Amino acid sequence: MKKLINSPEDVVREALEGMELAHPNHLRVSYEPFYIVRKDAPVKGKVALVSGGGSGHEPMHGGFVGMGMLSAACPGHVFTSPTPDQMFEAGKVVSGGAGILQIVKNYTGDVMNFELAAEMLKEEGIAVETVMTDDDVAVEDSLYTAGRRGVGLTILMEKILGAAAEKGMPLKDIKALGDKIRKSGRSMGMALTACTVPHAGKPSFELAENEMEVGIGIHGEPGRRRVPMAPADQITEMLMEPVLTDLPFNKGDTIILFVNGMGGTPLIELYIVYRKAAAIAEKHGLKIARCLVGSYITSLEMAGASVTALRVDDQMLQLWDAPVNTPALRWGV
Amino acid sequence: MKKLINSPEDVVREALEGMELAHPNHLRVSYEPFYIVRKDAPVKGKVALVSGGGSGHEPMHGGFVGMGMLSAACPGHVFTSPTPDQMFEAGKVVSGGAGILQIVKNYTGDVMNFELAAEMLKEEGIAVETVMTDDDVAVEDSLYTAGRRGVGLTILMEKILGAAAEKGMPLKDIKALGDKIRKSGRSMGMALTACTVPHAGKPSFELAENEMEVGIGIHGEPGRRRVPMAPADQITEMLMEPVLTDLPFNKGDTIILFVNGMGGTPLIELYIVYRKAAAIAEKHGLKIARCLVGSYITSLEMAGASVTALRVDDQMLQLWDAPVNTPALRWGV
Amino acid sequence: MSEFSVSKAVAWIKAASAALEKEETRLSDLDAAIGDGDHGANMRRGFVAVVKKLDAAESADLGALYKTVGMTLLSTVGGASGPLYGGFFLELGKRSMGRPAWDAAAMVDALKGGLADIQKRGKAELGDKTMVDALSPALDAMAGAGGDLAAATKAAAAAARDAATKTAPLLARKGRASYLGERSIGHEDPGANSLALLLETLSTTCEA
Amino acid sequence: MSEFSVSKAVAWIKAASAALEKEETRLSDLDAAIGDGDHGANMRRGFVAVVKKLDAAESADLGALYKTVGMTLLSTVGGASGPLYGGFFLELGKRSMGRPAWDAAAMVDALKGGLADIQKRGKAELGDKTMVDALSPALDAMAGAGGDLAAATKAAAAAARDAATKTAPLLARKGRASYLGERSIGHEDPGANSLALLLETLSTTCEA
Ligand SMILES: Nc1ncnc2c1ncn2[C@@H]1O[C@H](COP(=O)(O)OP(=O)(O)O)[C@@H](O)[C@H]1O
Ligand SMILES: Nc1ncnc2c1ncn2[C@@H]1O[C@H](COP(=O)(O)OP(=O)(O)O)[C@@H](O)[C@H]1O
Ligand SMILES: [Mg+2]
Ligand SMILES: [Mg+2]
Ligand SMILES: [Mg+2]
Ligand SMILES: [Mg+2]
Repeated sequence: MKKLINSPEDVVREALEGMELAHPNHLRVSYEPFYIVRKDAPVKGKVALVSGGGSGHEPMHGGFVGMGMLSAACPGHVFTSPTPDQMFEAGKVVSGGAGILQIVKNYTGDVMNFELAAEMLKEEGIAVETVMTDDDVAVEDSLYTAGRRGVGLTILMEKILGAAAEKGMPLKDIKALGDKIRKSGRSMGMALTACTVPHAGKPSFELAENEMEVGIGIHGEPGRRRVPMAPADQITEMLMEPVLTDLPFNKGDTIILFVNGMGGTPLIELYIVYRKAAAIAEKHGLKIARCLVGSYITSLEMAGASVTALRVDDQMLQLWDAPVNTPALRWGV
Repeated sequence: MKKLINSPEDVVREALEGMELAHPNHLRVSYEPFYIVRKDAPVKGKVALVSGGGSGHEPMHGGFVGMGMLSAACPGHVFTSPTPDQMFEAGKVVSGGAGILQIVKNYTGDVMNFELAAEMLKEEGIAVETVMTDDDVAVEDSLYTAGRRGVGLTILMEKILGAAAEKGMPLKDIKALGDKIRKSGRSMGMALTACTVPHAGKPSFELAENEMEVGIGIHGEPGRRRVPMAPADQITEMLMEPVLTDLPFNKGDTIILFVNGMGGTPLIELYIVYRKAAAIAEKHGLKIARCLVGSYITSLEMAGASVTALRVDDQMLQLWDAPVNTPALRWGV
Repeated sequence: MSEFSVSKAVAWIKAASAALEKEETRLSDLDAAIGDGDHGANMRRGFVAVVKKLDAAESADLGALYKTVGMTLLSTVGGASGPLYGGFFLELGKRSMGRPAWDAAAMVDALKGGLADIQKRGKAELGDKTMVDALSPALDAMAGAGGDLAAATKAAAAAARDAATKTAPLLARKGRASYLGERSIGHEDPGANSLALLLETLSTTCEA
Repeated sequence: MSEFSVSKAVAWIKAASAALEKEETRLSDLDAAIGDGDHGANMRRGFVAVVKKLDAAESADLGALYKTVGMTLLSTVGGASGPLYGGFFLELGKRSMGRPAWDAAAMVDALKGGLADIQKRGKAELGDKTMVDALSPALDAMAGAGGDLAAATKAAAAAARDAATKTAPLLARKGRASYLGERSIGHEDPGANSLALLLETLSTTCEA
């Protein structure tokens, strides 16, 4: 295992220290327990957005803390859901009297830990709502399983709901908007290489030079199937077709198209993927109103990419365009 | 070789197509010859900034085209300097009557090709000045050699000079400011892994699991020395000490500190490096006024990092803070 | 043996912690195959913290002790296993409030409560390839083994281990492994294995 | 042979293109060891473009032909070798303006002009581990070999190849290899090798 780290135990704390030093205008960090809150928290009279999950997905979520996006992010150990006390303590710090919205990716661990935190916060008299993301079409959806994973859509949801909160939208409405976004976005990802959890010290799976994993999540787990390597255009089709047909997206729909790198993929390759993804979307008669290309929700140093499409209306687009000022996403300010 | 590409020949063109589709509000792309210009070029009465170099360093340079930074970027093939006709054609398109400033990283190929372009542009009656970056302290500086390489400082220079041009600073003064920046910044980098040039199809060097290269450039070349793997703090010291003692930076100096990823290094590791780099700078009595942490000048999918320190005065800081609106760097707008 | 005292319970938790530490790599490897490779680290981290807590302050009764275990696991383990094992021990605590010791009936009752809590939280049924698959048959074995704690826990441990092994051919329907669909088949469930370790150390503690 | 005509020159450039294509991997491997691994691809790309240009339109004389070669290399090769080889051929063109053919003296004069241009642009001295190290001794050999073009170019090719091999022990002082300092020692210079290929194909063209 070759990493720019000191020891597996210290990865999360030291990265948080680096973030705090690098972004003093955006955020403050607590180390016991771990959480990141926006510099000006609590913002009086506005809904506070709290998200979190395992570490190793940077910039998600800590990089999205700041004006117009998250009020707090709670990082667990690498690929491990955070514990309830993190969301409880962070929630108390960011609560501005208008309630808390938790944005939770659908993983058994995340769901249960955020549920516990919500109960604890409610006992403190704080109103809490939760929206989930479960946009990964690689996983079959069924009442009898854990359901689909939350992946790329999470970033788009955090941006849009963050803008809504900043505008003063009440908790109930933000929750409803979140549920709508949940139902309007789909994603799928693939990997060229595995990644190595620092504590494990070895890659979570082995891939031959001519193989790739399609249908991966964001935790270094193998995908739904292992298939032979293919050119970028073909890979992009393997991701886009299931995404577009699942919802389904319909001719004439307006979308935000998001091509995401898994952490070890250079930007030049993401643009090659975006080129094809945009062409496929257009072929389906979709109008790409906005896009995002970059490594925003990652699996450590995994090489690979994911695509996310979100059907948007005017309100969502306006909120997408609204000012945001975080370490990883910034415009309008 | 595992990459999200279609064929080595098409990498640069297809990535440019993706960039053009993704950033219609920032830039326009020419394919014969290759160049990227800001959407609103030419900007009348202002100095135009032209940079360029081999591809494979994304987001540099194309990602820095836009308001407040570059007027044009000329991408060569992967790791290959662009040809004079690219800078010539781009220069003609962006020239707004106040002259052109070329920002050139010190590589024999870049220097010669930009020189030829400058001659051609001058023959068209356009005033051209050139500033160089040669900030890599890993390379010994000598009159008898090609001199030092231009690396991370290039980004900081492009931002600051871009803001100066936007403010309407005349060519002569921008050139002088560029020369001052050149003399005020130093960098050094290291690699945990090699990278693979698409056309070569195999890694440019082999590193064992317990080895790293220190003193690398940005073209996948081996570094100055191969040494045993070390913890991140020690690696950061190996980079920071030569950087800080070379100029030298003096107690009380104000700096911009830039921790850069080489393309395959996840952000979580860069923050760990930043944490230590900031501590070392403080130990040296330096004041970190601003910082930048991310993968901005890369070597394809190479894992590794570099640090850059730039001594700044108030003017440079104000220009650093000035609005910039490019795909890869954006604030104030 | 017919009485499981507070000091026995402390011994159990410490033995479990040691066993989890010893088996950390195996648990994480099982998790890497069908999950995200952190189950061993999660459990070790949690139980190391629990042992520290138990060393710092004595517990008045089993109820207080298990509450400490549960709260500590909740705030240190994370992941799916954190709330599941945390809630499990909190439930053991609730059902043991004020009790200085367990007899066999109390033990079975408490553990059944723990199982119910896991199922309430995680909604896993028997056969979904989770820790429930190890715990449920173990409690049946324990209930059928009579009043001797050594015999009852021995039967439970054997049943849990056997059931953990038998999770291999199952298709996962809960937790991360469910994302793999058919590819989850052929690997044992990590949580069923850590659960078996808990019951094996319970058994050796009762024998000692 | 005593006359090197336009059609010979075309044959030379095509032979050079074929040789560069054949040796592409070797040139890039040499460049990977002490540079950035693109020299083979750069040269192939440039000469493929040149051959296309030459096929599209006939050149009136050697001057026009070499100008086309030089301009095309300038705008297709990039890197350090683009301006160096581009400038080299442009200089050949300047010194051959209006000439339908070279004799030995004209050839030596043109090539010496080419070398001077490379050194003006690149500022490399003999021993800096660049293409200059192959070209310079080759021209000395050519100048000393008399008026027969076949003999003169054969001597030049042999000297260039020999000199290219002997760049291995040198410490690079120009181009990318100079960044490696001591680590550049022990590897042949890629540009010296492509230069040797140019002269070898010149020799075989003069023999044919
Ligand atoms: N819904 C559930 N019900 C019961 N047990 C579950 C459930 N989901 C997961 N588990 C158990 O948790 C184990 C995984 O724990 P762990 O790896 O620590 O958490 P995570 O899956 O969040 O990384 C699985 O092996 C399984 O036994
Ligand atoms: N200053 C120079 N003078 C003469 N030749 C040089 C000089 N710099 C580089 N070269 C030649 O160019 C070759 C490298 O060419 P190439 O790999 O195509 O360009 P780059 O180094 O830009 O990648 C070297 O092997 C060397 O022979
Ligand atoms: Mg986990
Ligand atoms: Mg090159
Ligand atoms: Mg796990
Ligand atoms: Mg080269």
